[in-house]
Amino acid sequence: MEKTLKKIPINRWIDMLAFVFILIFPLLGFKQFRVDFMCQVVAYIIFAISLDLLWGYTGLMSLGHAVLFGMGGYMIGICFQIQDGAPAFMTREGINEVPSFFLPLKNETVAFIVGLLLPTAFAVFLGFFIFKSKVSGVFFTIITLALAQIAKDFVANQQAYTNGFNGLQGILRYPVSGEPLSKIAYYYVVAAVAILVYVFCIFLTRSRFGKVAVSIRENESRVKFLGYNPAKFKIVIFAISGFLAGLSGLMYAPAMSSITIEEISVTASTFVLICIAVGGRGNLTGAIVGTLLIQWAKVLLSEQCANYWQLILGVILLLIIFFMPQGIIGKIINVQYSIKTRKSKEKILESEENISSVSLNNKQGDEEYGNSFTGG
Amino acid sequence: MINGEVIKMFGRNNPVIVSEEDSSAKNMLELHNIHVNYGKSKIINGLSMSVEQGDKLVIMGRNGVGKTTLIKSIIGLLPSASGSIYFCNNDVTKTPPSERSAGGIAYVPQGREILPDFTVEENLELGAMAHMKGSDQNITKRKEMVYDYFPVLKEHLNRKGGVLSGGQQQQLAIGRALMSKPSMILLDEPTDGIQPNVVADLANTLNRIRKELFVTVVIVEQNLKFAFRIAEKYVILQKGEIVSSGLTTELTDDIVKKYLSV
Amino acid sequence: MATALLEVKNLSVEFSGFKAINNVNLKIEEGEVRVLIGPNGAGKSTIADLITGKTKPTAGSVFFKGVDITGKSPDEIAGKYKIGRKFQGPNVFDNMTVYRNIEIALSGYTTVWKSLFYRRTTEIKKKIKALLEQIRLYEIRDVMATELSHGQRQWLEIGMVIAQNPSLIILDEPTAGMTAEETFKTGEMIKELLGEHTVIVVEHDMDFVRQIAQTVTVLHQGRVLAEGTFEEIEKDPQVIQVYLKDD
Amino acid sequence: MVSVTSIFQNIVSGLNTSALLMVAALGLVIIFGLMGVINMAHGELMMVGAYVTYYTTYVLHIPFLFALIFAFLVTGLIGSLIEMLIIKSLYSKPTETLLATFAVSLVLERVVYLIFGADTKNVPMPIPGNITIAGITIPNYNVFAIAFGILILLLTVFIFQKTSFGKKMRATTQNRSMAECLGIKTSRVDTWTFAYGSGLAGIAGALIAPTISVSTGMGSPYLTESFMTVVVGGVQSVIGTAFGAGIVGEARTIIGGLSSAVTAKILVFLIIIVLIRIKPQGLFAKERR
Repeated sequence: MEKTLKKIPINRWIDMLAFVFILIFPLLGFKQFRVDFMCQVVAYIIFAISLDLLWGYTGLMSLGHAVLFGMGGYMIGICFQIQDGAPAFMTREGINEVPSFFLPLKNETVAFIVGLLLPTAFAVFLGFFIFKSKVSGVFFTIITLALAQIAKDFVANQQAYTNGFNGLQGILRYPVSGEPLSKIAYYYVVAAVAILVYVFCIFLTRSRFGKVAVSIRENESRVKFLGYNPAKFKIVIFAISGFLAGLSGLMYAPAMSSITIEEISVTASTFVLICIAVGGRGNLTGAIVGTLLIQWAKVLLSEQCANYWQLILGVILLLIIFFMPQGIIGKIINVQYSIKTRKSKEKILESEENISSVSLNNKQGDEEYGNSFTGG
Repeated sequence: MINGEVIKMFGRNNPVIVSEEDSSAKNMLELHNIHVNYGKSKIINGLSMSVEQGDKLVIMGRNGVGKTTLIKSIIGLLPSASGSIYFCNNDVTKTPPSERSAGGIAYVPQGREILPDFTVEENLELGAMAHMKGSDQNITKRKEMVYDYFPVLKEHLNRKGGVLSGGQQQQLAIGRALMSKPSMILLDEPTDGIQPNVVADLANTLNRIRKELFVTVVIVEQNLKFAFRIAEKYVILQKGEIVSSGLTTELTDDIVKKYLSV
Repeated sequence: MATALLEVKNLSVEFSGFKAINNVNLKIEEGEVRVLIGPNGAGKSTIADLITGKTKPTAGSVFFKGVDITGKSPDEIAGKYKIGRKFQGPNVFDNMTVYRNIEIALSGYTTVWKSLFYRRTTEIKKKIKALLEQIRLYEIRDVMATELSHGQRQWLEIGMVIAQNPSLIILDEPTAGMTAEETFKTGEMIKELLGEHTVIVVEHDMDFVRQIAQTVTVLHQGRVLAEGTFEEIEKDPQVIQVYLKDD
Repeated sequence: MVSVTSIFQNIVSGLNTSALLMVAALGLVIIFGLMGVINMAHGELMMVGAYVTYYTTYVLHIPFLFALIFAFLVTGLIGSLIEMLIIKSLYSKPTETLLATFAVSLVLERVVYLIFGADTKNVPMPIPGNITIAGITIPNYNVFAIAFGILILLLTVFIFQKTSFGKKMRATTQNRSMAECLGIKTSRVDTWTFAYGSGLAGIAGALIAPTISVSTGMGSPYLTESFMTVVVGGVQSVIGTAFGAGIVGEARTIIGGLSSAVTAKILVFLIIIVLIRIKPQGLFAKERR
């Protein structure tokens, strides 16, 4: 195995750097609210990785991914709301007893598991309908767009069950033996989960399964003629992506100690798209670095010029699309690729020269060349 | 029309009295060492050719040698990777098809590409629409001119293009090309999928058009008999290069056997 | 007489009124090299589409090793029945390296489950290396497919079809857009294939057909016009007439 | 038991929703259906139309009808700029077009915010009062909106079928290379088509403005609505979109009347998912060979 250090792609080094930065961040003496925000950003990294699997690797652009994220968040949110009987927003609506279908959520682990399985099941349901039909990719994007809009309206409308516009507050950081985890402890829990998800996705994307996903993105019709059923692969990828999105919601809500409809809307879904587009899609690193850059830019910019930051974000996105379509990390990977293959590309040019040179001289001798062959 | 002396039938901006004999042999179309690729495959590699005003040229060769690609590069649908194309002495290498059409090149593609949802009349008007500065009256005169060559079109003016037979679509496509009063007309395999009897009077009509409208004709065709009745000069392509050219009268049987037959 | 490897029985397909394939019968024996020729629009590629399941026929049926595979999905025909297809314009995975294009085409790991637990064993590596050498792309195996020359992309796709180790290979105009030299090399490559696989080649280039053909089937307007050795076809008046179109 | 009149009441008010939805979707079917461009800024163009109407009617006191035309011209101009500067170089890249138009929506929203400020604006109701026929009361404005919607539909069909621009536009969308060979400058046709689609979005925004409180964030729900209508109606057909608007609008109002607007939206969403499986090209699309 000549897996020398030089062979490791450059972006994996950047991943390690990013995770080291995340791990030492609380020790760098930043104010607590900065550390709290970084905790949310790390949860968002898991969310961005889940969408990169779907969009970056498999080419399925979802504009409603935040709905799956929200399913995770709301499950754990409801869990902590119903710990001691019907919460205020229910009693106000005249529901004094916790509805039966919410009862199982009272138990933290059950809520966590439901927060993972619900988005996965929903992804399989949606995937079954869309991927099995002969419909082009753009319809998937439109359906998920509609999904995000309707989910937001639905949750906002169910005042009695989801506390509507003001969302669910008081989400604790997974109390173990009675006491919720300290902020710093929870920070490292989220960081650990993020690293685990990252390692899992490295395995997934390097496996043949991941390569099939990439080939589906590159040329889905061709893949069928190699014996693969792309619909099955896409449903499984969408399910995994849904699972991880649910997980990121389950990590995010306690870090934020609340979850509102803003976090599951079209804006939230498209915001994570921008993070991946700026970072670069289809290599995981882009999702990590993109989320770190854009989330922090959003916070720092909106502190300085609250009204302008969205304008600046729009302009940045336009610049990236026109001048760096494959994103920051994509650009770096391309540079490494062209260095690495410079040698073998010379071989192509050489082989091309000798091909054309050969065909040059054989052009003069076209006659004898032709006959000598048919005789054989 | 006095034999040998053609007065432009309808006033193009400068009425020109031209007699066939002394038509200056200036080259209407010149291709200098053009290379045309389709994706990564090099279809036309280093082809040079020139077509004079009033020429009747047929481009021949087996399937897949690059005939259609060559025509498409002349009208501008396919960019030439290198080399240059001159039409009436101005460089059109980089100009889009719409400008070349305005310059006087008309194109009848393989398969005719009639717009199915448009009626016969609308298809014809489309041919002139981008060339009309004048009033409607001018369009009707042109349509009359086309009906004179293709009377069958007049009977089906309001039928949708999509429901016409192959032969009728062919006549509509040529009529549509004439609506822009071109000085050069490119036809890509006009006899493809047309019954033999229609092919015969297509040849006569094309000859009439050439004589009366003084249009230079460049035609891609594999039907030898049809080609001989239309063209005076020929060019044979193989693997994207010209392997033989000259007057159609000089086209010997073994050239046909070598480059055209199965 | 053993059942033919592939048998097409009165196959037809109609696209909104136009009969692209009109009652075609074909019989291909194991190990044979059959070349389909015919002028443009004769239906050569449509036949390939019908066999590989890309298009569904309106009448007739396709039998492979005696089993009726008419109308089955492309991935089942390719995966279960092992029919490999090379498309006209090279149809490869652009932003994947040459090595990965071949590896993804390897047969036997096409279900989700198997693809998760596939290991690139040394035995597989040897197989891929041999294949890459056969298609003369071993030195540039880590270059992206987009950067290859046209001829090399055609060879890459031929390599991908071989990697599927199919029992029947369908090559759709493998020499389209190639220089004379590349065409000759492709002919050599395909002749190397002939031993282990049955090959159907859809082709225009007559020199190339002469180079590889055993039996030739001539199609014209969706019908089989003639069938026989290349010499017979060359002299057949009907074929010459169709090709010179002086009907 | 729900009385008959209240059912009719629902149907009639459904007409109003359908009319507004149709004008919004018409702009989208031209840009997305015919040009194949996924325009994420469609909602924001409607928002701009609404603000232009607010400015012209409330501030400049220009009559509402002229305000509508003005909204059409302003959003049409913005549309042509977007097309020329951004869309034109991204035609072969659907993902980049979607992201670029999303960026445009962010920019448009913020620019209008910076000009008009954060507070919501109210466009004075141009045609107050209502009339009652056989027990059903219809606001006069709704009658105007429905009539104007139908006028816009007929105008669009007329332009497409009869005018030379319309023919060039249809030729370009049906066979771009042939249109180019006939001398039609397809890149200029694209700019005009995109501008016309954007202008329609502006008019839709203007029509909706008096009925709601105009805010910079009002755009995005209409983006989804318009896409749903176009998908139901048929991606390639203008008439199909009109029917699509009718169905989605009526379904929303009637079911909304019975239970809640959200359940109506969910039902329409489920219809679309099933529809995609059976008839991907929409209910009314012409069978395109």
